[in-house]
Amino acid sequence: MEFFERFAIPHPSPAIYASMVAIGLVTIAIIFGLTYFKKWGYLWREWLTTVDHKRLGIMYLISAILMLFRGGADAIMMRAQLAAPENKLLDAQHYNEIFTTHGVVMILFMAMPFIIGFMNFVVPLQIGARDVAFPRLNALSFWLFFAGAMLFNISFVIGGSPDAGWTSYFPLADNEFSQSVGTNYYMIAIQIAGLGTLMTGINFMTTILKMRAPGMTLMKMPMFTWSALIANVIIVFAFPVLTVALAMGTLDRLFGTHFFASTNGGMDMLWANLFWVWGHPEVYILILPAFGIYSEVISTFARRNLYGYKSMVASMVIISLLSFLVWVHHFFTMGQGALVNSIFSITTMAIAVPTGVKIFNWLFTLYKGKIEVTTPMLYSMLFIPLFTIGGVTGVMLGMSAADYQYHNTMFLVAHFHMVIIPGVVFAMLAALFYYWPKMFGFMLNEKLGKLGAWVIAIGTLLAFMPMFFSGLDGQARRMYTYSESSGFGIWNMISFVGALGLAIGFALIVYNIYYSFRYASRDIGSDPWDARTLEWATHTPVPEYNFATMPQIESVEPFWDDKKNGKKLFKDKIEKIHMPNNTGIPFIMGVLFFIWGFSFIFAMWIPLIIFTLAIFGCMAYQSFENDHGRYISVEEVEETENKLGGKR
Amino acid sequence: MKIDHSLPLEYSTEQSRLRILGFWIFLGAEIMLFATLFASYFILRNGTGDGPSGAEIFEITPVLIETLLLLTSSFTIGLAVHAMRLGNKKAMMAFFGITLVLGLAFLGVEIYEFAHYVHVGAGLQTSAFTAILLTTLGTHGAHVTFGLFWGLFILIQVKKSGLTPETTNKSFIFSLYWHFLDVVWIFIFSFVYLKGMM
Amino acid sequence: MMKELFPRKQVMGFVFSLVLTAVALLVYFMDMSFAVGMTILLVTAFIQAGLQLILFMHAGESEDKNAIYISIYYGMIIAIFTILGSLLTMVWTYQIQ
Amino acid sequence: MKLKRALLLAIITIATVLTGCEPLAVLDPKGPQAEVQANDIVMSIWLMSGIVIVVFAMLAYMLFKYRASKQKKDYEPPHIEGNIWVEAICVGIPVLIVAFLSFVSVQSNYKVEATPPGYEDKEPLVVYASSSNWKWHFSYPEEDIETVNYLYIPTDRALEFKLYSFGPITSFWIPQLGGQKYAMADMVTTLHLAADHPGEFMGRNANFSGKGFAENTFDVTAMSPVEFDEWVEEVHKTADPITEDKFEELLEPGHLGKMTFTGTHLDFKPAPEGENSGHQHHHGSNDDEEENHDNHEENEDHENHEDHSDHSGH
Repeated sequence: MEFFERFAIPHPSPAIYASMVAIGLVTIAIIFGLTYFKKWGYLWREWLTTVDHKRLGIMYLISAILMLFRGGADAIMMRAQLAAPENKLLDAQHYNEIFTTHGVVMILFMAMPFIIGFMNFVVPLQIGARDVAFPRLNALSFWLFFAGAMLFNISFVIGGSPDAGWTSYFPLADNEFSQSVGTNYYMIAIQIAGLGTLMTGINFMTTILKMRAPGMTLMKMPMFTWSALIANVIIVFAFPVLTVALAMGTLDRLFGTHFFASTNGGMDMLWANLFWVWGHPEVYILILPAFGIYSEVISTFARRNLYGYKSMVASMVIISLLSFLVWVHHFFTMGQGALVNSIFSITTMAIAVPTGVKIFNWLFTLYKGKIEVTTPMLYSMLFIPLFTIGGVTGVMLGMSAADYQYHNTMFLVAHFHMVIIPGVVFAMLAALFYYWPKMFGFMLNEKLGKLGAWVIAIGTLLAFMPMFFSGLDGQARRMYTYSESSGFGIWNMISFVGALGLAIGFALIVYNIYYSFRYASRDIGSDPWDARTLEWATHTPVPEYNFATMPQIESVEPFWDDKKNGKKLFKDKIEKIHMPNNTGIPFIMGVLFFIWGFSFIFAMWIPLIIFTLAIFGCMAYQSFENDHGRYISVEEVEETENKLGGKR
Repeated sequence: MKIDHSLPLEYSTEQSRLRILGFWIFLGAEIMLFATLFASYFILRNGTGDGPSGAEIFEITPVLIETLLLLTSSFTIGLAVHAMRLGNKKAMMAFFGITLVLGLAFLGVEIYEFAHYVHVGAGLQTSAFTAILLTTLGTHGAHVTFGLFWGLFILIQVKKSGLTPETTNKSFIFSLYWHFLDVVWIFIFSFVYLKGMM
Repeated sequence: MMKELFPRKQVMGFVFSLVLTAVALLVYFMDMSFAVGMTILLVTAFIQAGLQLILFMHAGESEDKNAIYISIYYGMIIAIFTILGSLLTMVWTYQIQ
Repeated sequence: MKLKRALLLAIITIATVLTGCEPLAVLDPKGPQAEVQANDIVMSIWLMSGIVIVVFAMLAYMLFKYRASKQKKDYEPPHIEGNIWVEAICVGIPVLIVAFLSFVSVQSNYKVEATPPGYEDKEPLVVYASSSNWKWHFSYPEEDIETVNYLYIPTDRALEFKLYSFGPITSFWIPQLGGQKYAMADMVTTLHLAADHPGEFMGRNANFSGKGFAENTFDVTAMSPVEFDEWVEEVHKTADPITEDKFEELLEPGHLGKMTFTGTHLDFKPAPEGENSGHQHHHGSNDDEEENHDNHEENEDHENHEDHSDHSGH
């Protein structure tokens, strides 16, 4: 292709031009606003250069919510297109691009930053640490993720979006069948974000293994921290597989190799294989921290300790191992024959056992409790039945012979949405409501919150239950249209209504944030939920050093014991506190990676080499830099503590 | 900064202990990275298309030289750490330097080997087999190259500021990295070359 | 001084790794069946890896040795499962069918 | 078996009432393989419904009984660590269920991967089904016929579909006859099906393959063996032979209507199997050579003028 042709959008539509204008206007407005209110310095000092895990957590959450709406817009357009047979709202190409970006955005740029955001905010507080093990690396992780996400998101206005599905199976994703640069965006943007995620995994594993407060043995860790540890273990061992697969895909598309081509000895199955060796553990990376959130929320609002702590931990460890042994169930129909399918069918269904243990443990946590249904608790209580439906259909899909009928159909789509929305999205919304007061010092409105939860739950059921039926009736996924005579119309219309319901539900949450920001009380103390774990034992807003003195841990619920059983948490006297300095390098590297990726996508080799060298230059600079951080003096700590409501 | 003198210098601060554990976890991730390459290699091994097979292009001599160079460099970096723990900066720097020179020699032979492959018609685009062979070797080679620069920077810092908790920590972590690359090479040597020529 | 600089542990490790390399080379220089050859390669490679890990890398010397061993073993186990599983799915199953 | 049929009937009735029209295709099987799968599906739906009901009931009970509003103001929930017996039951029952499902699953795997029972006496009808963007080509080597986008099959014989693709991965799926399987460019996969009754069924590519994917469908007509033979005869009388040029034309991306030819494209463009396989692992495996022996002979005449690397081409 001609050089400039690559940048053109292959299938322009008025909606895309409108988006271009909107992006331009918003950018100008942001630049103008920052200049007018003289906020550039504030933005740079307090946010762009920060290494504080709490601020990075909040930035992850903001990105996740933005991406939720980006992916949600894609979803609404898809459901609208399918609402009626032979609909002409979108053409095939546009539809293909939309379901591809919907999948990638929702999994990698919405769900991942959501859970990593909460990990960032909560884990150090829960284990009584001052920050993560490598705060600067943590900032770099965020900026790499952000660079990857932004790179992926500009695809639809520059050069065209990827259109080979979020699984990007070869040879469809190869140059021959995907000629635009869309799939290059897929390969490079996910690679950059994935590197950030891998660093997060290493960082949090080290943090959780080494930086727990004195007395907090592994078996006294709060359940969310346990789930975060296991999820990060999976990240560390699963993401390198994606790195290699994407690198091979990039080589195929940009350097003419034949890894996944069907000529010259290449093998298209290998991509599917590697993709799912990463892809299946990825699902557990998402779901385990969500389970951790539910454990915290349910035990807080049942006013009881978590039932079966040990079996909860054991089940997660087992899931972490099994998650690496089931990937073939994503392609039972590839012709490996009965033996291989049988093996992977059994390992797949085996995962239901530890997952079931967790469900029963949550139910038994309610037993003899004093249940208070707040918004986070309402999400958790809606999660259990909806997720059970998603989970049992997963067992059905695990039966490989029957899977020949479910595979590639709306039944599958229904299954994973019924798992991921109640499992992950509800958990993230529960966590948003639960941790909001700790983050921002006011609570979200309960009435609006519960209304939103009900609307979202009903929307989920309406949107996805019909797909079980249309799937069994023969509707394949990813079809941009279907005929009147197929009889799929009614199911898809109901789905569309459900999708609208979901949109209203999410809009309600945004309105709730606005409403609560304006009207909610700021006088809520540091423990508004009467919670049980350590993150609630510090002040609100959380001082940058988290805890003035190290807590002494004797049980799984140290804060609860402190409140109810009089076991003092903080015994030491205040000493000077060592903190890392802010640094601009991670942000700069994020920008460099963004341009590097952009050059790579469009095969602009000279800028690519320049920016590769610039990135290594940054790393060399880091290597020689001698920055030992700084100390916060005792007086300063005492002053902050007094201002925030006295020493604890 | 609190310094604990009962431990080797590289473990002496809290931050340095975090770095060492963090690096071990990173090596765990690297195991998976190379395992994925090996899995792909084994699967695409016979995907020679119109190109040559492994047995046709592998040469034992350069491979043996590479192996000996890397094994020896792994030994000398071990000696460097040993000297470092004895507080002998001069010996440490000497062994560290020898390691880097051996690494450079390894890289030289590998570049020769690549040129040879391309010369006999086994380029990146020839077939899936040649692509995965060059990618696997190339990934290892890129790690070595990165290590050479990294090691050089550390050496400069040791020369400048002596054996401090900071520089010893960096050197120790570098030694872990270098030993790990040797382990990866052993697997490449055994299961790519020897198995290919068996 | 020189004696100090050439510790037994390191030298032994180096000699061992040279010996193991020589043993592995038998596969090249001698005629043997695939099974025997693979066995020799597997044994020598994994012993060499273990030598590096324990003698050279000091994996067991710090307070974190459990975490270190677990992450390395975990990585190796998952790696082996991935390699064997991929081979089973894409190569071996077509040979035994 | 009777029970299973009754259950099947029950679920079909429910589904019919729900939709107010025809039963769901997958649960309305017209062949032995689809029936195995439908039985598994219906059985697992019932079993899973049981689990769902247990969870719902427990949740409802806990929520009604232990709401804060139903407790005394000063009630302090007890500290309960867990109970080994309760947890053993929570593990044990799911293990039993999974073991049972695994047992069923493994059995069904071997059933759907073999010629269906009751059809073993006759040689199966071999049909090469290949996809190209975005069409299906059906080659009947035995009858020496090729069709595009429609499939005629006899009801008395097992069907052995040899699947491959001239492009992206596709998936050959006739829901009422049985589950799908992938068609790929560098190897041939085999799908065993059979039709019990005459009728017309929907068939399609189920795996996303680009712009024309939604319309990548074909019609399947099952008929009595006599009618099938008549059709074959008629085709031989009326249809034009397929030529290499014509076939290349057909492979061009786009959609086509139904077409019929005599001869098959296998004559000049063999399927990627045996020694034509782009898949290296078929080499050196003696069993495979045996299995593909027949096809080799068929293709032998044409191998001389074929460029080996081009077989999976486009």
